[in-house]
Amino acid sequence: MTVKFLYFAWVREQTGISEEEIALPPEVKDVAGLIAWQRERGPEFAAVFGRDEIIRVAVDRKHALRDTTLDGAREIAFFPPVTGG
Amino acid sequence: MTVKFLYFAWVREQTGISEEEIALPPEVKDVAGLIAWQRERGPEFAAVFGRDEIIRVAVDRKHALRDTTLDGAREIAFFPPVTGG
Amino acid sequence: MIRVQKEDFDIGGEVDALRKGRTDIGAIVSFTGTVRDGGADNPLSSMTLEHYAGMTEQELERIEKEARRRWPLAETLIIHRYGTLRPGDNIVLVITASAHRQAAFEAASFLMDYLKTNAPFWKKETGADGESWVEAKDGDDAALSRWEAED
Amino acid sequence: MIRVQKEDFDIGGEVDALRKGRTDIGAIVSFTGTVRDGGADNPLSSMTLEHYAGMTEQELERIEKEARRRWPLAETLIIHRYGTLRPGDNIVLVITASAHRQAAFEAASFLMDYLKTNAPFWKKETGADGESWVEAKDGDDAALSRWEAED
Repeated sequence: MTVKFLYFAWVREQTGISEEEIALPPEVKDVAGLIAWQRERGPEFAAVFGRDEIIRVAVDRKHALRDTTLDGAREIAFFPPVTGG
Repeated sequence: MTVKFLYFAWVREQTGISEEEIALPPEVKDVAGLIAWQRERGPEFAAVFGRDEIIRVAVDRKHALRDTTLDGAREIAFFPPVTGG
Repeated sequence: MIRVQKEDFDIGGEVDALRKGRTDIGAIVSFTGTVRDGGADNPLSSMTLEHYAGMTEQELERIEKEARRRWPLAETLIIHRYGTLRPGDNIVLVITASAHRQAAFEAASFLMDYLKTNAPFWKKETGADGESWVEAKDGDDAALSRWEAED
Repeated sequence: MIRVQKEDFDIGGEVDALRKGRTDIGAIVSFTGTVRDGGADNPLSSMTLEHYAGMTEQELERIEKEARRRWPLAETLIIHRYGTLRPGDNIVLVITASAHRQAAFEAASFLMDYLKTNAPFWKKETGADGESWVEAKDGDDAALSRWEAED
């Protein structure tokens, strides 16, 4: 079972990915675990996801917190704080 | 030296006057004194100016308080609380 | 800028005129006050606004000046109508433009609160039971008091 | 009602459509956010708004619903643009209509504060020094916190 990952703004630019399908390892259970896992994917990912305090995550199109579960998630998005309006 | 009196809204309707020229007696020195003086001008005036708490006065087109002086006043207006907007 | 007029106004046209050619404005707030019907219990056929010509203009200018003293505003506009209006008609338009949204919102709200309690207008309603003068609301004085701590 | 679009919007036309035929509205507030030039020190040639299609609509609907839960609103409208815009261009329009002015003012201000901190849009500016992503403002979180005591 794969999950769709989406990246926006400079998170997209710095990882070089806008969209991908990922098979999440079963030990990644929540947003905090997911960010730790992303940091291990290479130097660009380590740089972006090392900025833990500034990375925002949405799970299935809802703003998520660090302890939000990934159980049943289909679409996960990574982005900086929003700046619309 | 006369002063122009103006009346608005139900103060105008109940006194039956929209505008008049009045020679103010010298003992009427402030707004409180003027309201007391107006009360003596007949039954309609007694009824209107007896509602002391609800009568507003402008002296030379500025909102006045009860202790505002009439010294040098050219135009005095009487009206209920405003209800625009 | 202030205007006191019998004629209707065009909200979009006024906003356009006020911002035309400017790139220093980030936020524009408009407030439009309209004649509200009282509903089935209190149907309104018309409303007549009387005002104190001469003092009205002076008060609106004073209120506008006070708002511009308190907030960094690029532009302000107040238009108030008088005469006979029907349900749904426009009564008043306030527009504020600023670099930032909070100044624009607060100034527009302030202008309306001050206008409601200080501009010499009086409303008379004509409904099913004949004519009656609208009474001032205590809520308007309360709204005004929000700004007085800042005086 | 919410709309997310590339196209410009017409403030007056939107206000007219929203109030058309209604006599139960007494107060209409519009907020328009526009692209502001940074002035001589920081001239802006354009701004590009990226958004998270799908989540944006869902967030705007959630925010609108929350405003309608908190205030008695006759109508609400949120339009947010995306794509490339120039100084002076419209970005966002919020309109609130209510029987009373305080509800309309507060709800419009609330909608903007929530939208600023929750709707998934990101601005990239192109200026004299090239491109840069706009950083979120602490002031926006502070503005939001005004409403949280009421949750």
